Amino acid sequence: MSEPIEGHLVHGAIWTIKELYTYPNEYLYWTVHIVIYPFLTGLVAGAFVLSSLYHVFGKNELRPVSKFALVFSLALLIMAPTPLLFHLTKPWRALNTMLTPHFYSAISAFIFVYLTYMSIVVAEVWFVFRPFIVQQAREKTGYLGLLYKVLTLGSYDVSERALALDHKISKILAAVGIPAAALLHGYVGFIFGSVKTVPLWKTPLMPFIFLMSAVISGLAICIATYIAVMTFKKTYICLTTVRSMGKTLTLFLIIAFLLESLDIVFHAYTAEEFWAILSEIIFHRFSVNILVLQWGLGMIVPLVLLLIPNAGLIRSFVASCLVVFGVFMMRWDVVIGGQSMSRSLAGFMKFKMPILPTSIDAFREGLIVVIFLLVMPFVLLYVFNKVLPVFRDIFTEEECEIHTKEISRKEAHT
Amino acid sequence: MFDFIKDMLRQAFISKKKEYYLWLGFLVFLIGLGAISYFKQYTTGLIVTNLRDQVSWGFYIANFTFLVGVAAAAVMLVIPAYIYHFKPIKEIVLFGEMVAISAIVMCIMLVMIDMGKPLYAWHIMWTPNWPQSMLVWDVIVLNGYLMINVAAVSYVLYKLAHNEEYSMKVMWPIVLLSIPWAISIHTVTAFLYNGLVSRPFWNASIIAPRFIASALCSGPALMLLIFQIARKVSRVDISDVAIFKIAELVAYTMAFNLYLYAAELFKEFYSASLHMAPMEYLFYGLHGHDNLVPFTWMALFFNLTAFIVFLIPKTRRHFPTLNLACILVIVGVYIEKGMGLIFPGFIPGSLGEIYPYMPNAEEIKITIGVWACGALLYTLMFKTAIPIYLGDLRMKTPKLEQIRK
Amino acid sequence: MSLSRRDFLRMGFLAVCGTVIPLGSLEILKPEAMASLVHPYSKRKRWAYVVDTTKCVGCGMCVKACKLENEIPFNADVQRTWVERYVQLNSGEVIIDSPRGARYGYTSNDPQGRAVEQDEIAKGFFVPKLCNHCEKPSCVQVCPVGATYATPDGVVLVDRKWCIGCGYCITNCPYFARFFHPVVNTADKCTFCYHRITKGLNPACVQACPFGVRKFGKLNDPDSEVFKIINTERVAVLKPEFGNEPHVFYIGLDHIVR
Amino acid sequence: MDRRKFIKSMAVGAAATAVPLNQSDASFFDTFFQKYYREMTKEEKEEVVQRLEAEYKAKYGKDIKVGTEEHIPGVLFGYALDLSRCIGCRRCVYACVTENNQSRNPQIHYIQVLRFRRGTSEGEHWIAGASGVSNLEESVKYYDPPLVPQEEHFYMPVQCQQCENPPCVKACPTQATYKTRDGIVVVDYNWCIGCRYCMAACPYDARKLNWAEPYIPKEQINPVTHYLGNRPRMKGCVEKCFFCIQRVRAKERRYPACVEICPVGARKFGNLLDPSSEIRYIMAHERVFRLKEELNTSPKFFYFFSI
Repeated sequence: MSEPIEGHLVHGAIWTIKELYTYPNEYLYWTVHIVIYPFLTGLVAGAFVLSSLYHVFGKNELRPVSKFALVFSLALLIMAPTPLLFHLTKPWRALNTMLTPHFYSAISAFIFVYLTYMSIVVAEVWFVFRPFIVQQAREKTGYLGLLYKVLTLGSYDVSERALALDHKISKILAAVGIPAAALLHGYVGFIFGSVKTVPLWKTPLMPFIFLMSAVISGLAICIATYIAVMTFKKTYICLTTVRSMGKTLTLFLIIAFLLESLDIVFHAYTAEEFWAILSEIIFHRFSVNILVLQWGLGMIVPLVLLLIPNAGLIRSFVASCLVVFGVFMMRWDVVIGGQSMSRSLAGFMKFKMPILPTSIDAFREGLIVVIFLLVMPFVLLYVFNKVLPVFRDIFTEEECEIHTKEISRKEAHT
Repeated sequence: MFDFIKDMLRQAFISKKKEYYLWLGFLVFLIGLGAISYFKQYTTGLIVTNLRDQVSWGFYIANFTFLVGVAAAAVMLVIPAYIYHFKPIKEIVLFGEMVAISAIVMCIMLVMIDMGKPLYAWHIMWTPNWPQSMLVWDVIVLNGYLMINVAAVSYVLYKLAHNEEYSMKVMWPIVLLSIPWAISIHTVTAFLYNGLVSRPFWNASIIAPRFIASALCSGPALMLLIFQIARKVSRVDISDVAIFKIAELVAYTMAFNLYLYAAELFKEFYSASLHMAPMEYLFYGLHGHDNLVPFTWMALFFNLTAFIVFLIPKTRRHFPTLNLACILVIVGVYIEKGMGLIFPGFIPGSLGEIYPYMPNAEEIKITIGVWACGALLYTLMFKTAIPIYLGDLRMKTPKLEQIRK
Repeated sequence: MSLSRRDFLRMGFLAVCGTVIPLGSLEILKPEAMASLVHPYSKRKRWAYVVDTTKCVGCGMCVKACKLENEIPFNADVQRTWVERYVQLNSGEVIIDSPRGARYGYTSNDPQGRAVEQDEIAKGFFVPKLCNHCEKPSCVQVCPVGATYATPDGVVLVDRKWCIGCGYCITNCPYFARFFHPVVNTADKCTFCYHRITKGLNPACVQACPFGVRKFGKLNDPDSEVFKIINTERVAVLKPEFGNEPHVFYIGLDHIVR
Repeated sequence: MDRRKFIKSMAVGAAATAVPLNQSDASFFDTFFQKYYREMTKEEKEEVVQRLEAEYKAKYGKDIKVGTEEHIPGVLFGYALDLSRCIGCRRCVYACVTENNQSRNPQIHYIQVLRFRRGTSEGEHWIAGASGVSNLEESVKYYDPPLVPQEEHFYMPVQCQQCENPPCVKACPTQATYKTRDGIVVVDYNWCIGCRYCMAACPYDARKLNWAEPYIPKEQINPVTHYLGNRPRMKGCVEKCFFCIQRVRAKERRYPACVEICPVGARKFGNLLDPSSEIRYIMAHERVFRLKEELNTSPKFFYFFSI
């Protein structure tokens, strides 16, 4: 290094506004990408749980969404680590985590947990769609036919016995996938929970809180996307399916709400030294974000919407969108809000997201990339839908009625 | 009405079986032993126990914590019974609520025994430090839960005695109240501990969900055993379906419990702050003091084994293994949540002193007495309820008389 | 055909297991290992640092020396060492500031731009800070690639060529002694001037301090000043409750110091 | 009929059966139904004090005065302790015991003197006194050398820190322990039910239970007492340091016994609201610290090193 550069901007200084006393080196080093990364990972876990509800727990009324949820979770899973790549100042060194993993670090475990989970999801997708792939491989020619032929992996056996085996395997995979999802997302919560310096994060409940909010966000985004796509395609939507998903969503929403409030009540009651600054964050600086958007709009309003009986499509759609938004706000508040408190407990930092890509840093952590990351899963879903029949396996009106009757019979039976 | 009460009392105390009297006598003997020890403690002071300033809460509070869990577990029957209308469980929910009643009574007894001046307990009602003190909250929620369960049981029995179907209109409020209330007795009891900044071992918000999860393991497991005994000794029919359903639910709650336990352990050991000392004491011993280490590992091993047994449908539906798993999970949770939670809160103490507390004979005798009281209460309640439940005992109302004619 | 599928399955299963098993390697069950605990240092060579806050006047020479010695751009608002000013008013209110990390020293009497009268002040002092070179460094614990590590003599260093720039270590440092180097764009921190101390020199900040506030030496060397101070005077460390076991010891630490 | 009498008449019958016979005399019921100190009127206080004095006279054969002095306006007591002077002689501990009528058997000490190893010599553990007091596990409470101070050691007495934000008061279910206006946290021994929640809540191990009937030799009893302070206590109640409330609130404004006895002058006491007090001088001129600052109990007990 030669001469010191005049007014050299340090990493983080573009988007950090300091107030009162913060340590001189203190900037918001974890920003939007660390918001999006657990958000996307959470969506994966939730979507996968939804598909498992059909595969493992035999909720037959969920058959129309099971494949969609599975493929969607794959699309999300592919995008999940990308925010991390954008976040790293040296993204091309990301492979170092595999070359010299340091297992005491929560992040180094990510790649392994991620790959395990990825292999489960990919395998399940393959088993679920295998009959279709085999059929296409036999019928289609040209590039598409070649693609399907590759996808069969050389296995053309679609006899009854083989299919039964497929079914069994996919059921096992779906069952194994649930603890794997819990591990994946619990571990994402642990990334935060293990940071002992941030008062808002350092609770052993963090993995559980993250897991529950992950499940609700994943369920909600599946409901919303499903309703939107079906309406767009002008296809018949079975209300029973939507309501069944809504019911599960409600259940997890209550747990998530209780857990999050429990943690805040706990901090308020024990009132340790950091509570002064934490309450300032919750009730002043982030009050709109946390109390209005995350809790009010993101949890209480959808909870009320879902708890009122006979939810229709529009109500379910609105509630789901709100839940997804609420979970996004929760990630935002945890990551940005948590770091807004100076470690000196005597100052604050404000985050100002760079909109225009005025520099490389501003581009990497800026709005454009954020939008790209949030849109990509849907693009991937679109692509997958071109290859695999994601939305084809839906209920006709008669089937829907059968399932509705079955459910009401189950209730009446007791 | 008077006749009916007389009948009920007769049902409770008179039996054709000799074993019944033997059982009652055994319980009374245990209660007597406990009472003698308690009299000694009452007159001499708590110095007869092994408790000292360094570890001011011990075996009594550990048992209290475990029993709060057992009480709350009635909700595991209430939810499938009334919310999901699962018929086999609906038939036995009554007996589950009775377990809750006995457990709460035992809890209250244990707290009273633990007090230095139990006679003055009425001060809590006179100048309650509410809402600051969690102990006041605990008194409120425990008594409230007792009342809810007494109300539910007596209403159902009353209706049965009149040979009528109970109305859901009356049950709904009770059920809707009892579910959050069961959760709340746990949350409040957890806050009793985790609201204390002075005890880093307890001072984590995860204690509350862990309490709930472990309660939902041990309570139903205890009920499973009680139900099996009950259907052996009486004519009451408790179906296998109900038992297996409860066992399945236990499998889920155990998964939760272990997940939370793992999260807490991992977080504690990972952060490795000065607050890790109690955890170290539990798992590895601290400065040569390791009297809880074997218990901790045993509890962990028991919980894991029981989880596997509950998880595999084959072993879950096989009574010998099921019962073994029930006992394992009860012992496991009893250790984990009783001594594994209360003792290390005080070890090392606030000034770093290590006082390796273990209960002495007096404490154990008194506690056994309390358990015997609970068992006696349950036996009597059960014995009274059975004939009403089976239709042998009916209240003589004009309407019924007419039917009989 | 079904045979090939079975093979595929087996391969997949093995691959999954292979990735999971390293995770569950038994060592992780040991708390010492998990906490990145390095062996106790009873007899080993171990560097330590002493700051005597009662002597510091806030001239900022140490910060300047550090920046020049370690080639951190002088005008960039990050530094390996900095000086904080604490002003406690009679009302009990505490004002803390550290303008530009005090690399130009404290030139005015207005903490955080607030005009404070002389007779309002109950107490005022300066606290120099730097990386604490913890015995159980939480930054080393969380580094996913092992780019930051503790040397056997207790100095925590960063490998600039291996750091991926995730910022986990920065977030997990209770003292915020870490930052992204403005030019190299990797995590950076105080090294106790490792290039100097290994040659028998003092760190640049110690060299630069005109008042003898900063002292450096080996912890178990009876001849070192650090050893003498720690064994005869009352020293304290910052934020001991995190259990990091920091090795920068302070003389005259007040409870208002953050 | 006031509520007290009403309750009394209601419960007499029930209680009579529950109470062991040897205790069921008139004074037992007076004790049993004694009101909460803060709810008593002046007359009721006098009545209670008279009864207590009669009881103590009967028990100890001495005229024991039970004071009920109120707080002095404009006073907030604070304490400072110079750790560089303390030699660990534990004279304060025993001065406290005699002054405050603590039980001699079983023994109760309000002050605990912790001994730390200084420096890092042979220390397997990092701390070994290096940071002074952060790792309390390294301390020893039970030491008995022929001479103090010992080489290579330093001492730290800990007693009730009289927090501004006391966790024990928050925990107490009956409000039997509370913070008075001069900042002293006191216990109404008659109102305490002995649940020991405050002991679990206290981060400084400052609260002690009377595990058995306290024993004080008749000749050693201190006859100058305060209702909220050093009057003889009963079995099963919790007690703690109260800054010698009978001394500091008395007309003569005496120092607490531990301050008076300290042979090296390590202990300082005074009014935090008085700018000219010794404690304020120390706060302004010394670097002070408080024990377990991060718990936000904000103690009024400051430690410092003068050299």
